[in-house]
Formats: sequence, structure tokens, C-alpha cells
Amino acid sequence: MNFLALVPIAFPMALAVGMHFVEFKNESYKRAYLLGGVFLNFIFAMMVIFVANPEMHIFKINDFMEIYFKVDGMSKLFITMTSILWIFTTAYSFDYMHHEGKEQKFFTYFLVTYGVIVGISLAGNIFTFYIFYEFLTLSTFPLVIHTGTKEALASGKKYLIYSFSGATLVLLGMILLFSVTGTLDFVPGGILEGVAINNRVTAAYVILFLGFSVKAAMVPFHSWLPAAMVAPTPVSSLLHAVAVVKSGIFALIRITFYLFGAEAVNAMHVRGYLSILVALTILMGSFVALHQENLKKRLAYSTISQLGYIMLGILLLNEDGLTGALLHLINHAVIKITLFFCVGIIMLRTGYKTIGEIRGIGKKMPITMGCFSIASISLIGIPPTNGFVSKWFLAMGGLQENRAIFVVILLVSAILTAAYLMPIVITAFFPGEMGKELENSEPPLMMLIPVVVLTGITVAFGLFPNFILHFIQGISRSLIG
Amino acid sequence: MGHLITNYYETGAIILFGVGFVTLLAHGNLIKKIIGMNIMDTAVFLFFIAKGYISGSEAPIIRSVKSATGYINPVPTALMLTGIVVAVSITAFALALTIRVYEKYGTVDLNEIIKMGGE
Amino acid sequence: MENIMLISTVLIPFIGAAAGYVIGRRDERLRDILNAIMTGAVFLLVVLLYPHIGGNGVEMEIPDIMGTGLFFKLDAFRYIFVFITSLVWFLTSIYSTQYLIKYKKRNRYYAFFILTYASTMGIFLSDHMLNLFTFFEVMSFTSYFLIIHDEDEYTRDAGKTYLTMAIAGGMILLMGLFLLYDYTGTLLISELPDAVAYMGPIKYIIAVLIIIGFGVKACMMPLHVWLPKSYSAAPTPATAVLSGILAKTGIFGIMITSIVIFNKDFEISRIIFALGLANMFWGGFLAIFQRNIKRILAYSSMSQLGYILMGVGLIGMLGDHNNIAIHGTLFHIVNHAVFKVLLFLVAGIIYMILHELSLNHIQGFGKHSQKLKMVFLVGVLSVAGVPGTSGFISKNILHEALVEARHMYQGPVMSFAEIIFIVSSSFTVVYLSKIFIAVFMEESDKYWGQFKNEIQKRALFPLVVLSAIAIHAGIRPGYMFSIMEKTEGFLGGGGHVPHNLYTPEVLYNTGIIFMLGAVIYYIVVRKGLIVKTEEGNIYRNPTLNWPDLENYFYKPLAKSFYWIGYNLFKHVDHGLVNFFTQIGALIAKIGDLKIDMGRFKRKERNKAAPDNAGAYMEKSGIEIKDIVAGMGERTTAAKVKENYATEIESVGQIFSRTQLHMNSIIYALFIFAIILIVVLSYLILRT
Amino acid sequence: MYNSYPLIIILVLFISAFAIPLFKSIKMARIIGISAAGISLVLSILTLIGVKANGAYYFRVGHFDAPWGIEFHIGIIEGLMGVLFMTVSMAVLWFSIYSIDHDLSKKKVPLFYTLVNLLVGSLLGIVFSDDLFNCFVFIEISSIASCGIVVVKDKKENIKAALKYLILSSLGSGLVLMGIALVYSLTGHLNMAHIHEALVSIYPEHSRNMLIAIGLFTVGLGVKSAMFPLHTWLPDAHTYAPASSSALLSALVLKAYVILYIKIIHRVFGMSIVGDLPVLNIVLLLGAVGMIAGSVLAILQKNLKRMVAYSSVAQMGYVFFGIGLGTTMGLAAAIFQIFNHAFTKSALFLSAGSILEKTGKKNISDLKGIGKEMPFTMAIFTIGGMSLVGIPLLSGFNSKWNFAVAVIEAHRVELLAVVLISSLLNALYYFPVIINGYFGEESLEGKVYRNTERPLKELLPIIVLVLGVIYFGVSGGGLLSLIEAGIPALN
Repeated sequence: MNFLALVPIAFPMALAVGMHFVEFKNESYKRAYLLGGVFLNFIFAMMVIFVANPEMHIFKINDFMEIYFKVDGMSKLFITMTSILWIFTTAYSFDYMHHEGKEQKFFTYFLVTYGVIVGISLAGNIFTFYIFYEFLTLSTFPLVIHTGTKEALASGKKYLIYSFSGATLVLLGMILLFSVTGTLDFVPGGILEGVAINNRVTAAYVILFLGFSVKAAMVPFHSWLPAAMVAPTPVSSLLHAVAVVKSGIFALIRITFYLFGAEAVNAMHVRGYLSILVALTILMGSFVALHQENLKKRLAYSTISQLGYIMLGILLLNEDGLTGALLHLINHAVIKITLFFCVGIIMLRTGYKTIGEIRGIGKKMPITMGCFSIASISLIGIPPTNGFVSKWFLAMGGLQENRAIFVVILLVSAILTAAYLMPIVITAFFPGEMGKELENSEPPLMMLIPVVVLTGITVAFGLFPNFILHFIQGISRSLIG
Repeated sequence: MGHLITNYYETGAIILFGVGFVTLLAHGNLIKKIIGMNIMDTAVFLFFIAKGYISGSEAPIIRSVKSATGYINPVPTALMLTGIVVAVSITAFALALTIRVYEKYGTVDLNEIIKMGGE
Repeated sequence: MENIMLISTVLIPFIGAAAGYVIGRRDERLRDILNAIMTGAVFLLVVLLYPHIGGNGVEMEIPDIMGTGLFFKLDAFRYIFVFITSLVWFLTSIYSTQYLIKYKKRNRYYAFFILTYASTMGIFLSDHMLNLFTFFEVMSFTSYFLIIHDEDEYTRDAGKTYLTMAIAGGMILLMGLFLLYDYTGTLLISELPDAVAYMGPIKYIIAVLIIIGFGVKACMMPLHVWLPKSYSAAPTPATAVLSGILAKTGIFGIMITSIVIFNKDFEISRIIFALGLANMFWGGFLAIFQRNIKRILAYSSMSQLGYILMGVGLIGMLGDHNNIAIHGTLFHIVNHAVFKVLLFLVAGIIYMILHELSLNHIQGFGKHSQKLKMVFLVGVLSVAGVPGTSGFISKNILHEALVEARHMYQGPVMSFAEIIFIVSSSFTVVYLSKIFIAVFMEESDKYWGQFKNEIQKRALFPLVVLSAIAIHAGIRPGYMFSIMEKTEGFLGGGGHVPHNLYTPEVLYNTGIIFMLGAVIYYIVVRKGLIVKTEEGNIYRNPTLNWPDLENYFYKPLAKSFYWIGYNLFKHVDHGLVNFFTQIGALIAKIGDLKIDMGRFKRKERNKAAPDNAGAYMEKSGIEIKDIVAGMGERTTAAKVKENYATEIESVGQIFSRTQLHMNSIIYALFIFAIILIVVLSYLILRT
Repeated sequence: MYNSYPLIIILVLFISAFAIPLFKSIKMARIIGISAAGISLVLSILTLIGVKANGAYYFRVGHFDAPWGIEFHIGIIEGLMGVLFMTVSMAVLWFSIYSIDHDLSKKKVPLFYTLVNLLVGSLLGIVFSDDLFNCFVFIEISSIASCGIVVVKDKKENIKAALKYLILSSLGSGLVLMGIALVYSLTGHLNMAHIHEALVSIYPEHSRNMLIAIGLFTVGLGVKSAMFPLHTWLPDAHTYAPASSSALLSALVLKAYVILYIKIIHRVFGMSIVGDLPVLNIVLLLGAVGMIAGSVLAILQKNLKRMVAYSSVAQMGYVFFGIGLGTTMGLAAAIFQIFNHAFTKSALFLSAGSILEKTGKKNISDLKGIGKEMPFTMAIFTIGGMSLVGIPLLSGFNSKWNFAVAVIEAHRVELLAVVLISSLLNALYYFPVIINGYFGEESLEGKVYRNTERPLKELLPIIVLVLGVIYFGVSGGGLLSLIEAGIPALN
């Protein structure tokens, strides 16, 4: 069953090829094809998780280059998260993209990206990871420039430049690491056993960290993310709140805990410098988000800030910190995708893009804006939503490291989060005298259901986090001490 | 300095090479450039053959049986024959191209050609 | 059974809020009835739970909720809060049905009104700080919807202030909880006192953070800025619960923190005591100047909360003799809820009829409506502390506690505190007289009792109930004391409590307060604030122009924080991009740099120009007519020469020309030669 | 059995070359040219198999033994080069069947095939021969032939480019000859193995002479294989030549001289001498500078083929970089890069040439939306470009990886930056073409899907090359270990 891992990777790509060449007679056939395909792949992915051999050596080019898949806790977590969100996004995209146009192209690359993401989550060594990481850039690029305007192309260019610069750094780091260890497999606790922590190892870590942090939108490598918001909303939501940036985060977790190991990283004395960057990321994202008029841009900067939380959790190198980071990885994905979906609905139904324009929209779209409000509250970190749970663990992690300053940063950022999200809710629901009469109301059911279900998840994870929490704590316990 | 005079073949070859190279560099006229090239080639031939020359020996044409030491080294000479052939063919090719250049551009002066826009 | 009853007190409102919303979309009447029945049922449940509160009370735990589980506990201490909450909510729900008839979006209002109820109950029942915090935050958000209900500029502004402070306070509280958990490893209120006992000085930081967090809700100075705005912005039933109950959540939190968790730490108590005094004085002082009736009541609330805070402080300061402070504080908590709700509801009735709250407009309104006058009078007297009302009891117990503290800690500070207490109490008399005299005593041509019929029984019923409680508790405080005695175990009280307050000494004190109040009323209000005009008396409010904390401190602070942050991080945001753009711009600039090529070539040109004038003419773009025009003065060649002498080329052009040249055979050969020479000389020189 | 195949290959190619003009018809020219190449391909594969099994060997050409007569030295590297050269030239010849008519007048087509066979034969001669002077002769033949395949297209740019190429390359061969003369004067030998023995014994007295000789070889062969600042002839020649010629020129011609250079460094002088001299530093420096500068110059280009040509400069920089490291791994990486570049660049030139041929547009800015018109050609170009950018699973990535490993093994970690910056720069000029080609939406308007696309059959040769690119990407380890096995035989 060695090749089972390839099924959920290859199947979406095969679907994409089908999507590219087949002309569907009927809109509903296409929907059935896509939704069925994505769902089927979700089942395949689950099969790989639960049935397949946990280690799958596909083929080996040389010592360094080996295609190797592995199923472990992290991959289970990531693959489940992305697969479920993918289903929602697919459902959401139908109506949205119908309006946006060029559906065929969109769904083709959308499916390819799905396969690539599954590959990323299953990769068993950093080389395999790197391959899919590069493919991720390439497969999402057409989605970023989907509208084909000058602005979109410029953003796409920015995206490519940043991504490839990052990937180049990653390659450099990989080479350096390989020159020390001779292996690049992901092993819990790291592969540095018996290797002295010298400058080269440190350099390898820093370079790998910086390289992957480009996708994770760390300051100063973040500016592709707001620019990429010109993409259609499903793309922004799934790719730039979930898949792409999260794969960067996922990579950071992989390198920190599976290549170098917490102990080694701790011994390197570079965490301080990296956490300065991360702290800057958190604060910068929040402050600049305050200044954005465009809703999607605001959310983009918010993403930057929230990703900073996760990176902080990783850098804390303790159990609670990592638990918080992993929880936030999932929670932020759910929350942010909800927010983006809501904004997308607004853009679709009214064409409004800025805060000034959406005055009073809550009256016409109470469900959408209600979900937006709940997701906002969750992002701020107000209980009983999932955002609070992850923040709790992050803060605990920060305090365990005796870094109360991080906790203060978290809370200041939370206040700022409130400052940039609540005005949206307030203007939407309480327009005051200047409310306009809007004609459009709630979107089609196909778009609304994902939003509502995701909001439900937001609250459910906040109220009953234990199921997922125990799983995550299991992972972090196995990685740290 | 003494070496320069004792090894006057080599010195001559180097001087010739220099002359050829300067001709090649300094003149815009294609024909002159080709002449420069030829001079350089000649310098190399001179150098090579001089390396095979043993002072006081004869050309390796066997008229009477002598010990091999009586003759100069025949290999360089033979090689240079080949070299000359090659050089000539290159020159011929270059000249042919020059003619085509003249047909297309109406001049063989490279400076003029540059002024025409080069491309 | 008790457990189910306990959880029901929270769950029923939560479900009821949703059910009410759904039903309310169809039938508003049905929803109103449902709300009344539901709040009534909860009240009934609370009453039925009374027998179980003895000893440790009722405890229950639901695991897994929010990761830690849900811990509820109902003991005598909590019962006081829970009881008053369920009572007030029941009454205001009934009241709301009439008050809100003319309002829009009633459905939303009720949903959030009941949600706030549920979360408030949750706060008072929680036995785990995390649960408490959760309900606290939920309450902050749901009550926001109540404040902003009118959606006009004023309420939006008030709502903004409220929300900002609530979130910021919540985050500070959270920070405190983080630290607390980090140092103790538990957040169960019942386990915390033991865990905290061995903590170092860090506990003061934690306590300050937590108390700030709760202090926002308890409108502790200087965090009170949201209070006057929000109270006057919200619809009256909402204001009533905000003032009567929601402020108590803050008090509850502070009490739990300072008394239970930190075990009556002296330093913390002292701070709370001082802040209580400040609140008491400043709230009363500002209340005197207001002319909006809701605003007066709002500042009055601030002042009364000051009494309570002072009491909380005294509980910690009195050590073994603190029973007196416990009784006073808890009694005042109940009292304040009763009479302040009563007063607000009356104010609401006035607003309901006139849509006006300013004393200048409603002067004399109540002269002829006797029922209203009566209930309002009960409220006023109770707040002022006239013997025979509940306010008299609670205030004087507090005063006794203060006296006790003065005995315990001799010194000018405590004497000063007592003076402030007395002055503040007289302020209470002043501002209440101001309202009562203005609304119910003054003559007015506009009002002759024409609105009598607009006041319905539904609205009046709660008022009557509340005033009955106020008087009953004043005359027979015994059953109140009996509940409070049960809290002594939880709060760790001790010492004697004087149950009979109708002593000459106390009455003498009360007399002084009223005398002082009358004097101040006469001097300040009558002489200072009232301007007599032809149309009657007009009240002035000089405080409108006074610098206030919000506009002169918090807002500039927040703005500068934002401004600095944004301007700092703006550069971080674009740093990398700007860096490269600047480089690009620099290169472009160099490319555009104009260089006078003529200068380098002049010599050559001078020779060439006359011959090739035509060719150059073409290049330098000189029109023939220019030349013709210039003919008379100079020769063509000379002009061309001059023109050509300043031939200007940009670096970019030079660069592209160079590139073209580099591509030519000549340059290729030169490069070849240079490389040859460099390589050979390098090789030879290096060895 | 296989011993004589290298000679037979060269003879077959030469004889076929001169046989072609005897027949006037284009068809015959094609049949002869391609069948000769086919035979050579088979023979070279057989040679490689033999060498792999039995190790390197010397083959005596004519009747005299080594010091006097000419010998071929065939090791694994030479065998591999033989296969590489024949495969690429086979693919190019195959492609030329469909495309060369477009560029050339009918008369010139047979001439083209003559020149190609002559060129490939002489290049293989350079690779195989163990005799320096013999190499020189082959160099001159290849110079003329390669100028010939540029100028075979009768445009004035071609003539100028060819002239430039001719002058510079004959200068280069002049220097090589001078170097040979110096070496000969020192040792009295022309056979590489013998020269080496003699040089080792006289090295201490004559180190300066050797320095000059090696400097002359470096510059002379540097010109011919477009070492960075000496590349000036390359862009013109590669840009204006017909697509097939460009592919051959960049894929093979440059490589043969590099192989000769490697042989001179390793076989003639030997690392024991070269290691003492600072010459490899120069090669390393120029290689590194070339990697960056070539890419930067490529970014500045507007013409597609010219851009690809400048990219060759950068890619040759890698090769010199590998040689300059002076380690076995560096050399192996350089040779691997020769393979990578030969396949990739020929695919790129052929696809770029197809685009130029079918649309007549040579500027990148005009090529927006070409991905719709010519999806398959563009796909091939994309794969080629991505290989050079260093996307994993394509040969370019492996090549870069090898360089990185070599750099680390040589303890010059700082040079990693050069490798990576260069690959990043590659991305900067290949991606815009690809992006504009596929996603330049506004210019996709009015384009008809596949309206100018070549039939798939005509693209087959390029697809073969691209498959090579992918093959070396996916299983590059085998080739690399083969190369590593062959390197000891060079010394």
C-alpha cells in the first residue's frame, strides 16, 4: 500500500485535468463533479490517515532527494483541517465564481492546489516538502492573478518574487543542514542527535526559518499578503488565510520540532532575535490593519498579526506554547475563513469593499453579519469562542518562558483586533442616521451554509475544545520533553 | 635583457604577435583586422617552429644517413603546415564573410557599421 | 435536583433568549408574555433554592466545557446577588413591555436583554475564574447591544466608549488571570485562596490587574468615564439593570478577588477603600450639577458604588471585626439595586411620556401624578438614608464600620475619610432634592396632570414592589441580616453587628447630614445653578465645559498610542518594499541624469560641425525655420555649433548606447585583450 | 569490439558530411545526415556501455604508438559526452526537418546538414582525442562549422554575428595554439598522458612557463565556451542563427571546449600542478561573476532568443564555477550541469525558435497570451525555464543541488549565496515570459486556442529533450554517480 499516499495528492490533480478539458453541459453537473470530487478526496485523505502504512517511501533520487511520505500527528491535523475547509470553500465558490467569471480556470487550479496541500501535509522529509512548497507557489499563482487586471498581475509578481526568494533561502538552509546531518527526514525531536550546535547549524535554522516565514508573512517579508488580496474572495480566504500561509507555519513547526528539535533550537540563542521579528509582526499587523479602509486588506493585515501569534507559540518552545500555536493554526483558519467568506458575500451581493460603504448592511444580511460578528469576537479572543482557547495556551506558554512581555503584546494586539474588527460590526448593524436602503439581501444557500457551519465550529471549538485539545497536546508532548 | 637577444626567435614571435594584435584591435577596417589576425597566426607559427629548431642542424630531409641529432625536430614543422592550412581556411572564410558584409552594409569599416545601428 | 435547578437558572434565559427571538418575529405579545413568565420562573427557582444555600451551598460541575469544565456554586454570598438579579430582571421585564412599545427593533432588544440576564446569572454562579471571565465578556458584549439600542450619534458614541473600556478592561483582567493561573496552577475560586497564600509580591500585580478589569464594570475611579454616557444612552429598563445589577458584577468580582482570593489583603483593601471614597465624593459632587435626570442618577450610582467599594475596602481593613462591614456592604448592594432601579424606572416613565429628560423641560411634571410622586419619594428617601427606609440601615452600618475603622487606625486620614463620608451623604441629599423639587414640587404651566392615564399598571407594578421592599427592609431589616450572617463563613467575617440602628447617635448623625444637605442645596442649587427667567427656572450645568477624563486624557492617550504605533509600523510594513523601490528609483534617477556630452566632445565637434551641419541639424532637432529666422543674426553653422555644444544626454541613453557598442566586434576584441592581459599578469604576479 | 567505435563515429559523420553535397536533393541530405547521426548515436551508446563495463581505454589511431601517433582516450566521461552530443544533435536534426526550411533558402539546406555533421564530428573529436594538436585541428574545424551554421541563414545580422564569432574564436584558437606550443617546447610531447608525465618532472623549474600556458588555454578556451566577460560573441550568434543552429551552438559547441579545458586541467597539467597555481581562482571568480552577470544581462533583454542566449552565459558560469572549485564533486557538478544545460537549453531554443517562426514576434512584450496560441510549445518552454530556475524534480534543481554540495564540501559556504542568487535571478527573467504567455489576460483577447501551434509530431523532438530534463531531474543520482565514477579516469 505504499502508493496510497499518492491517491489524495493525484486525485485532485486528475480532477483538475478533467475540469480543464471537459465542457459541462449543465451548471449542476459541474457542481456535482467538483463537490463530489473534493468530498471523495476528503475520504481518500482520511483513508490515508487511518488505513495506510504510516511511512511511504515512494522513490529515491539520491541521499538527499527522496520522495517520502509519512503520516504522523501533524499531518493528520493539517490534512484534516485543509480537507474540511476545502469542501466548504468549494461549496462557497460556486456562486461566487459564477459572478467572478473564468470558473473553469479557477477550479482547475483550485483542485491542483488541493492536491499540493495534501502533499505538503504528508511530506515525510523536507525535500518532499520543499517540492510541494514550490508547487504550491506555482499552482496558487494563477489564482492570485485570476482577475487578470494590471493590479492583479503586479500583485502576482510580488507574490512570486517573495515566494521564490523564500524558497531559495529554504533551499540554502536545507543544503546547510544536510551538510551537517546527512539526512532530512522529519523525526519528532529532531535529527541533530550527536551533532554539535555550531554556527552552521544555527545559520541553517535561521535561514530555514526566514525562508519559510515568507509564506507565513513574517515582517519584513509580509507585503505580498495584502497585495494578494486582489484575488477573488474564495482564493483570499482559503489560500491566504488557510492553505498558503498555514503551510508556511506548518513548515516552521516541521523544521523547529522535527528537524532541529526544541532542545537544539533552544541552545542556539537566536530565538530572541526571531521573536523580536515575530513581535513586530503581531503589532505591525494590528496597527496597520487599523488603518485599512478596504475590508479584505484589513483582514489581510489581521492575518499577518494572527500568524505572528502562531509563530510566537512555536518560538516559545514549550508545551503550552506549541499547543497554543497548533490550536491557533486551526482556530485562526476557521475564524479567518469565516470572516473572508462574509466579506466575500458582501462584495458579491453589494459590490461594496470598504467600511464606509457597508453602513447598515447588517439589517439586510443579518445572518452573514451575525456570523461575521461572532468570528470577530472569536478573533479578538473573547470566550467562549475558540480564539480564546488558543490565546489562553499561547499566553500560558509565554508566561512559562517568563516572558510576560509576550502576553502583554498578545493582549495589546487583542485590543487592537477589537479596534479594527468591531467598527465593521458596529457600522454594519448600527448605521445611525446615515444608513442607506439596500436592495440585496442574504446570498444563496450554497454560500450561506458554509459560513454558518464554520461559525458553529468557531463556537463549538470554544465550548468543547477538549477533543481537539487532547490530540494537540499529545503532539506537543511528544515533541517537547 | 640578455634572454631577449639570445632567444631572438621567440622575441620576434612575441613582437609579431603584438603587432598583429594591435592591428586587430586598432583598426576598424575588417580587411585590416583579418590581416592582423594573419600576422598573429604567423607569430604563433614562428614561435612553434623556433621551438623545433636546433641550432646548426639541418632540415629533416634525409639525403645522407646521419644520426638523428643532425636534424632539427620535424614535428613542429609538420604541425605548422597543418596550422597554416587551417589559418588559410579561416582567413578565406573571414574574407568571404567580409565580402558579404560589404554587400549588406556597403562598407567594411566597423565604426561605420556601428553607427548604422549595429543590430 | 438542586443541581438541575441551579443550571436551569442560567440555561433557561439562554434558551429563552433564542426562543423569544424566534417567537418575536411572529408575535410580539406572545414573546412579552414568554419573557415575563420565564424571568418569573427563574426568580421562582432562585427562591426555591434558598433552603439549599446553607453551609457550602450547592455545587455542580460539568466537565469539558471550554476545556476546563463549568463550575457553578451557589452559597449565601452568591445568593444575594443571584436573588437580586432575578428579582430585578423579572420586574424590569414586566416594565419593559410597556416602556418599549414605541421603540423599534424590540425583538433584538429582548434577545440581548435576556442574554445579558443569562450571562449575569452565570457570572454570579461561577466558581471558576475562567467561567466567570467568560460570562463577564459575554455580558459585556450583550449589554453593548442594549446601550446602543437607539442607534443615534449619542448612543453610538456612548457605545463606543463602553465597548472600548469593556474590551480593554477584559484584556487587563485576562492578563491578571493569565498570571494568576501561571503562578497558582488553578483558577477554581475555592482552591485559589490556599494557592495564593504563598505567593510573593507578584500577587499585587495580579490583584491590581484583576481589580482594574472588574473595576471598569464597577465604575471605579478613574475608569468611570463610560458610565454617565452609557446610562443616559440606554433605554431605561436597560439603564436600570446596568446600574442595579451589571455594576454589581464588577463589585462581585472585586469582592471575590480582594476578600476571597487574596484573603482580605490589607494593601489591596486600602486601595479599594480610598478609591471608594473618591468615587463617593466625586460622583455625588458631579451629580449636583447635572440637569439630565438620568445623568444625575448615573452619577448618583457612581457615588453609591463608592459606598459599596468603601465597604469592600473596610471588610479587608477591619480584620476580625469586619462583620459590620460585610453586612453594610451587602446590604447596600441590595439596597442600591432596589432603589436605583426604582428611580431609573420612574425616570423612564417620564421619558416614555415626554421624551425629555432635562430638568428644564420636565419641571413640575409630577406635581399632579400622585402615584408616581409617592414611589419616587420612597426611592429618594431611601437613597438619602431617611430613617425608616432601607438606605438608612445600610448607610449607617457602613458609617458604623467606618467609625470602627477610625478607632482601629487612629489618625487624621480616617477622620478625613469620615468627613468625606458625611459630605458625600449630604451631596446625595442635595442632588435628590434637586430632582424631587424640580420634578414633583415645582409648578409648571405645561403640566396639569394630563398624562396620568398613560402610566399603566404594568409599569407601575414593579415600582410598587420595589418601594415596598425599600420600606420593608428599612423597618424590618432582620431577615436581611439573617441571610448575611450566612455569608460570614465564606467571607471570613467576625465581630459584632449592631442590629438596632435607631439610636440617638445615629439619628443625630443623619440629622447633621440632612442639615448640611439643605444648606448646600440652598447655596449651590438655589443660588448657583438656577437662573430665573420669565418662563420659569432654568437649571445651568457648568460642568459641561469642565475638562473630563475621557476627552482630555483617555482619548488623547489612545490617539497618540495609535498615532505612534501606526507611524512606526507603517515603515515596518513597507520597509522592505520601500527599500527596493528606492533603489529602483535611484537607478531610474541615475538613468535620467542629464550629462552634457557636448562638453566632452566639443573639441571634436568644433572641427566637424561646419562640415556636417546638415546631419547634426537633423539629430539635434532644429527646425529649418529656426535656422531661417536666425539667419539674420548669425550663421547657421555657428548656431548649430552652439546648440550642439550643449548636447545633453541622459545616463540611460548613454548606457544603452554603450551596451550597443559593447556588442560590436571592436569592443569585444578590447574586452578580450583586457582579460588576456589581466589573467596573464594576475597569474604571473601571484606566483 | 567497441574500441574503434569512437573513430568510426567521427569518420561516419565526416564522410556523411562530405557526401551530402554530392546529392542535390534536400531529401537525400536529410536521409544521409540523420542516418549518419543515428548510426553514431547507436555506436556511442555501445561505446558507453562498453566503457562502463570495462573501464577507460586508449585507442590508437593509425599505425604509431603514443608519443608519435594520435590516440583517443575514452573514459566514462567521454562516453557520456558522446551519447549526450549524439542524442541532442539527433533531436535537433529531427526537429530541423520541420523547421529549417523556414529559415533557409532551399539551396542552403544540404549545406546545413553538411555543416552540422561536420560540427558534431569535430566536437566529438575534441572530446575523444588525447592529442593536443589533434584537438586544435578539430577546434578549428568546429569553429568554421559553427560559424557556418550561423551564417547559413543569409541575413546581414547573421553575417555580422558570424564574423564576430569567427574573429573571436580564431583568436581563441590562436591562444590555444600558442599554449600548445609552449607546452610542446617544455615537454616535446603532444600526447596528453605523456605531456603530463614530463610536466610533473620538470614542474619546479618551469612553473612560470606553465603558468603562461595555462593562462593562454584558459583565455583561449574561455572565449570559445563563453566564459563571462569573453562571451560577447555569443548573444549575437545565438540570437540570429536558425533555431536548430542555436540549439546546437549552445547545447554542444560550448560544452566541447569545456570538456577540453577540463582535460587540459586534469589530464595535461594534473591537479597536483594546477592546485599550486592560482588559475582555478580565476575560473571560479569568472564563473561566479558570470552566473550573476549573465542573468542580470538576460533580465535586461527584450528579445526572447537573446534572453535565452544570455541565460547560456549564466549557465556556463555554473560550469566554470564547478571547475573552479577544484574538487571532484565540483567537477562532477560541472559535468552534470553540462548535461542539464545541453538538454534544457536546446529545448528552450527550439521552443523559442518555434514561437518566433510561427508568430514572427521576437520581443517578449509581444508574446503575451502566446500560451493560448501555442500551448504545447509554451509548456515546453515553461518546463525548460523552470528547470533552470531550479524547480525540484527537474534537472536544473539537481544540478544546483550538486553545486551546493560541492561548495560545502570545498568549505566555501559563502559561495552558496552566489548559486542561490543566480537561480533567483533566473526566475526573474523566465517567469515574466511564462506569466505573460499564460496569464497576460488582456492580450489573450482575440487569440484562438492552438491556432499557430505546431502539430504534435513536429514537437516530438523537443518533447524528447524535455523528457530528458525530467529524467535527469527525477533520477539524477544515477547520472551523477556515473560521472563520479568516470572522473578518476580523467586524471
